[in-house]
Amino acid sequence: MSKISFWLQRVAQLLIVLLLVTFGVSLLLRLIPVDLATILLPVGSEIERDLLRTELGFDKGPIGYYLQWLGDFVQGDMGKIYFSGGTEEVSTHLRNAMPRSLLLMIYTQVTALAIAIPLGVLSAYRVGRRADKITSNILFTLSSIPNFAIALLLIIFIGVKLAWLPTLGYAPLSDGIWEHFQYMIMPVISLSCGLVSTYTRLLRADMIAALREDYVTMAASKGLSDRRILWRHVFRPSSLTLLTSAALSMGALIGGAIVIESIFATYGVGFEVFFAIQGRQYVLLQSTVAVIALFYVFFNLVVDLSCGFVDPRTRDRRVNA
Amino acid sequence: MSSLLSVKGMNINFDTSRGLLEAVRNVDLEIPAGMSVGVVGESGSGKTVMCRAAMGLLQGSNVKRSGKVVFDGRELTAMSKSEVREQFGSGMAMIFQDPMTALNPVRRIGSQVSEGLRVRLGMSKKDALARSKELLELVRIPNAAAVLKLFPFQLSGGMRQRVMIAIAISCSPKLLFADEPTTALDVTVQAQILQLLRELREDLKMSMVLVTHDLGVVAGNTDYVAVMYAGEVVEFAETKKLFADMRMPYTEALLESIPTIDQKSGARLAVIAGRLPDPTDRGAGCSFAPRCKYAQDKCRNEHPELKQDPDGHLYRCWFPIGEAK
Amino acid sequence: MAGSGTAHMRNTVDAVLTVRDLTVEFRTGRDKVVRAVSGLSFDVIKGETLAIVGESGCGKTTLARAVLQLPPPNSGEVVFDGTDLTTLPKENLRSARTSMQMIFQDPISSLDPRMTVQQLIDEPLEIWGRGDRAERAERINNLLNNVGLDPELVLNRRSYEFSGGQCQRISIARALALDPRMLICDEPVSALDVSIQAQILNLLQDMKDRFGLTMIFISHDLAVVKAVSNRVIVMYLGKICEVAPPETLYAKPAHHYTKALLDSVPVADPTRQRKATLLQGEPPSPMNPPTGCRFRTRCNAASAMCAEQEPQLREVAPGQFVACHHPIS
Amino acid sequence: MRSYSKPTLLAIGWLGLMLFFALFGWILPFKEWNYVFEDDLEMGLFSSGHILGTDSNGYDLLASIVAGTRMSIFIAVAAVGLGGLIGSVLGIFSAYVRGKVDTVMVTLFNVGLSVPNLVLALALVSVLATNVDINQAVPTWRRVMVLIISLTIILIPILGRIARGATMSWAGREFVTAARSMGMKDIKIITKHIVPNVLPALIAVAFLAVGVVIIAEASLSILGVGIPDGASWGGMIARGRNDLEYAPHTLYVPLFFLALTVISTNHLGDVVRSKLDSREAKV
Repeated sequence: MSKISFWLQRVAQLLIVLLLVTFGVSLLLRLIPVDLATILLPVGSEIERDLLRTELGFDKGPIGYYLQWLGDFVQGDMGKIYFSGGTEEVSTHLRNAMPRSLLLMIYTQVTALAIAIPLGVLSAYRVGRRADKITSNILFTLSSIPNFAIALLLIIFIGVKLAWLPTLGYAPLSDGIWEHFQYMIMPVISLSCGLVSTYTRLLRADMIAALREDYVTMAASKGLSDRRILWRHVFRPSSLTLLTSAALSMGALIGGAIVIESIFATYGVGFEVFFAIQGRQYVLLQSTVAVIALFYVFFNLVVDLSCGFVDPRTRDRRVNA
Repeated sequence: MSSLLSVKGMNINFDTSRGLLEAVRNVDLEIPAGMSVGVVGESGSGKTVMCRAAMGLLQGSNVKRSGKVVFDGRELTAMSKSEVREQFGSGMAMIFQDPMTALNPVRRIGSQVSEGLRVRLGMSKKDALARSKELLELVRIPNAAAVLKLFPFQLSGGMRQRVMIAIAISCSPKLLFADEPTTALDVTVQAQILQLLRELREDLKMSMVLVTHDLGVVAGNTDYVAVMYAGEVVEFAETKKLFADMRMPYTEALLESIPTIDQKSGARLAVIAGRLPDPTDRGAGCSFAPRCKYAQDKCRNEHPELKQDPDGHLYRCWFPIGEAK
Repeated sequence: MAGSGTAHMRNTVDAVLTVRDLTVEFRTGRDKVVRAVSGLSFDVIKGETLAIVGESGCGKTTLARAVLQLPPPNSGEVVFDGTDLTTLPKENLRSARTSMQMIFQDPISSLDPRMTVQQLIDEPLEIWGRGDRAERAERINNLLNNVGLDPELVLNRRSYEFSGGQCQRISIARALALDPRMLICDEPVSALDVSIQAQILNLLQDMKDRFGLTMIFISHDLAVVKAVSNRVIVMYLGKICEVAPPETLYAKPAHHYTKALLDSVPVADPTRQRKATLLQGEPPSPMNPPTGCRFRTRCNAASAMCAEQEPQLREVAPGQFVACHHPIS
Repeated sequence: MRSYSKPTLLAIGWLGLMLFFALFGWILPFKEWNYVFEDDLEMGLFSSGHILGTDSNGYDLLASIVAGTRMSIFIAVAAVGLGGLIGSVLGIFSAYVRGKVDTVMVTLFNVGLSVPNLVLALALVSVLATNVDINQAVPTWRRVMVLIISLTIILIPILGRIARGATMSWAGREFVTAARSMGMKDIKIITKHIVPNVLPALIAVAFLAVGVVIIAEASLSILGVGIPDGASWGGMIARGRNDLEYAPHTLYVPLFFLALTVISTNHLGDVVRSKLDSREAKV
């Protein structure tokens, strides 16, 4: 099988997963034991509600409803949010929320990796020594503290007591770098603490295992320096797990972001989910979950691809498998 | 004859959860320049640890070592880590048992072969790659230019072992440690690799330490043999002399117990009773005494010292074979 | 070589196991099929030890497992004691398997690490309800004594507390528990130390004599094979090259591959180093085997005919069968 | 029997205390967790009569913690137990059977895993905990049930995948082939050889999962869809958030209990895992 057809197959698999996810959410909404139109238009007339039922396809049964939603979704129509005074487009909401969340994720991942990589390499190199033991213990504790706890503590100390940073809100990059980052620092710290410890622990374990391999002894017998061996021969194969784990932790990160965005009032995608549930905006909920799943699945695909670049073995194994 | 490498009083112990593991015990070994020396032993005999320690490649915080290693007139054990490193490549090099695990799985063959050339000889990337291609041709890899661009997993076991040999000889070492270089290979490929090593040794005037568990491999490929058991060198002699006139009961028993293609089919094999000694509990007497058919009380209670025949044949036994005659 | 044919089949009533035209394939991708064993036939006569020898990847282990239907072969028949195992319903197969037991290469992985020796050997007896508790305990003691282990010392210990040789003894005791008629040994000594190998080989020989077993012995080690076998099959890339009694095969190999194998074995005698005619290259991939004779790509005697026609097994000396267009005479 | 290290003993001790709170909290001489001490609003830590102080509603925090422990631990144990059971049965079965069943199962697991945990939990809770009459509040017991079901659904693919992976690696060992060649039935091979070997890995993950569930429950409460006015740690955190400027201890107390519990379960998970690894190394 060629590489291209392998990737096509992989993409097809992901599409199936996506379809099943969105269908599942759609089905879930139909399970609600109440009339959706009544929830969306609590004060409207029965005629208006009937119109809405036809518009959204509530009258078509689960599969018909899903197909209609899907058809609209792929054309970019993500449905509406219903207020007492009128409606707003979900896509407008998400277009506003997406960059906030994306930036938050990117900053978090970058921060986490930037701290975890040197820390992991160092503690693997000095395994069993004091520095390694101390880092391990601190990181272990950190990994067990939920991100909302860190967020709340940061708000109490840095936001309220010291009043160094604003505790609520968001400013886009166009408002100035400092403007932007002063709203981002605390959310990013809250979200990255757990990741730092996950990544460091993984990288450390992987590198310790790699350091025992024959190819490391082989590299040493060529007369290479420790630094060269560490980065060129040990870090690269170990970074594969790191990459995979970065993809896997994306899910936890998105979940964490919902809480953190609501605590810091960042109004990102996570907040939209929160808002959709609080305000019973089920169309918004369905489309937002679909967008999140799409993003998550896409990210996994990218990681899969890059694994192939980092470790040629997986490339071949997958082509063969 | 001058020694290229001499090991004196080497002891290597590992701190383990089960207690102190005595891997290498009081080993003296001379590797004459230009010669090939076989180190034979079963698993746990300390042969691999001894070689890695001699080269200064043994790492880990739980290793305790003592003894002196002199290579090419300079004492390795007195050098700093970076000075020892200077010796690698052009002084000493090593090849390993499993070429799959000894080559970095995620780097191309070209970068792995040329790495030593660039770091140790300071070649440019282009020169180093050109030289790498020559090296691959030297170890008879067909299509060398294409192989440079491959990853280890894309090669067969025999080809990988050839790549490893190419890496080891890239800076023309004086001494090559070959640690079970053919154990992971099929018998027809093993024969090819052994032949390649013989030819390279002749062409490059290289000394070799060949570590193996296979007395057959030793017989055809070495000038001297050191037999190891339970961390000690128990016998050392010229290969021809050793096979003709062995002194250690262990060596004799080992040779007798190995099935050969010349023996009668269906014949009962001679057996060494018992099992390999526990490396954390070496006991007082001769390590082989519990399994030795000649053992007497003295063997069980007193540890034999290394004795030497006038012709240089060394052995560690109270009642060596042939002495009674 | 690496040919087909049935000339070597003895077709006697004494055959305990007859394998005909056995093919095992693995799918390794959408349209990639590895034919690990293709169209192979052989028979094993009561009380003999048939050795199957070949290099890694020649299909010898796959063959052994296919005989036990683990997993079943893609085609062919496996007639054991007059019953074709490939067509047997699952329940009957389960009981048929008990008279055919296997010894594995990795003695440690073949024993469940959570179970004591007592439980390990008791397991087959318990499955088939052989005897009550006391009878089984006695049987376990007997079995352990037979394989040279002291029941009192080993019964309550687990596999990881033992050395490889001892684990192999336990495996043998377990395999013998159900009074099998046939033992299939897959590289039983290649994971063991040199000084332990002979112990296990002798033990297998003793057990065979004592219990009247028929054996299939798989190995890559020609010397080991010579020590234990009555008949040897040399395999290459899923096909048979040569079938002969060991004396004939080792003294006068008729197949070029057999000769190359024998020439490659190192001899523990510095005065008698053979001048080996080395085989070039390595075995090709079983995914895409050469046409005609599968060995021709590495054979010095290969001719145009070898690429076109697959050689059939034929008798070149009494009891010696070879699949080669140009056998060594 | 090997002795345990100090941190391990501390973790066991702490979890023991939490279990005691959960099972026997009712014998302790407290008033109802939501009894209002009208004269004792927002009292600090170690006040007389209220060791952990009170919050702005006048609830005694220690009584709340004890009641909250019952709820949080109940939800965690129930969800992990159910999710673990269903997940491991599915995972072990599909890995052992292989083939089409396995492909379908893996796809289903992937579907479950491709929606981030909390998003899935939010969606499930919000849908399942909706009343026919939207103006009528959903009773607490039903919220708890919904929460447990949602968290169970989340855990199934996570634990299922781990069970599947572990089964794959054990089912390939030769002793399984040996058991088959002795004529052992598949169901017995699974119960006698696979399950006991897979179990330690599952137990290790189950400990971690308890932590995940506790955190998820708290997160949902903070988002207002947990048990907002019920006695759970999450509920306390959600209430304390409103007072964080004036009475931060109302936040510290539940956070402290929650963090220590999660640290303990994670630590025990690690201990089980490393025991497993060292045993694996021996094998």
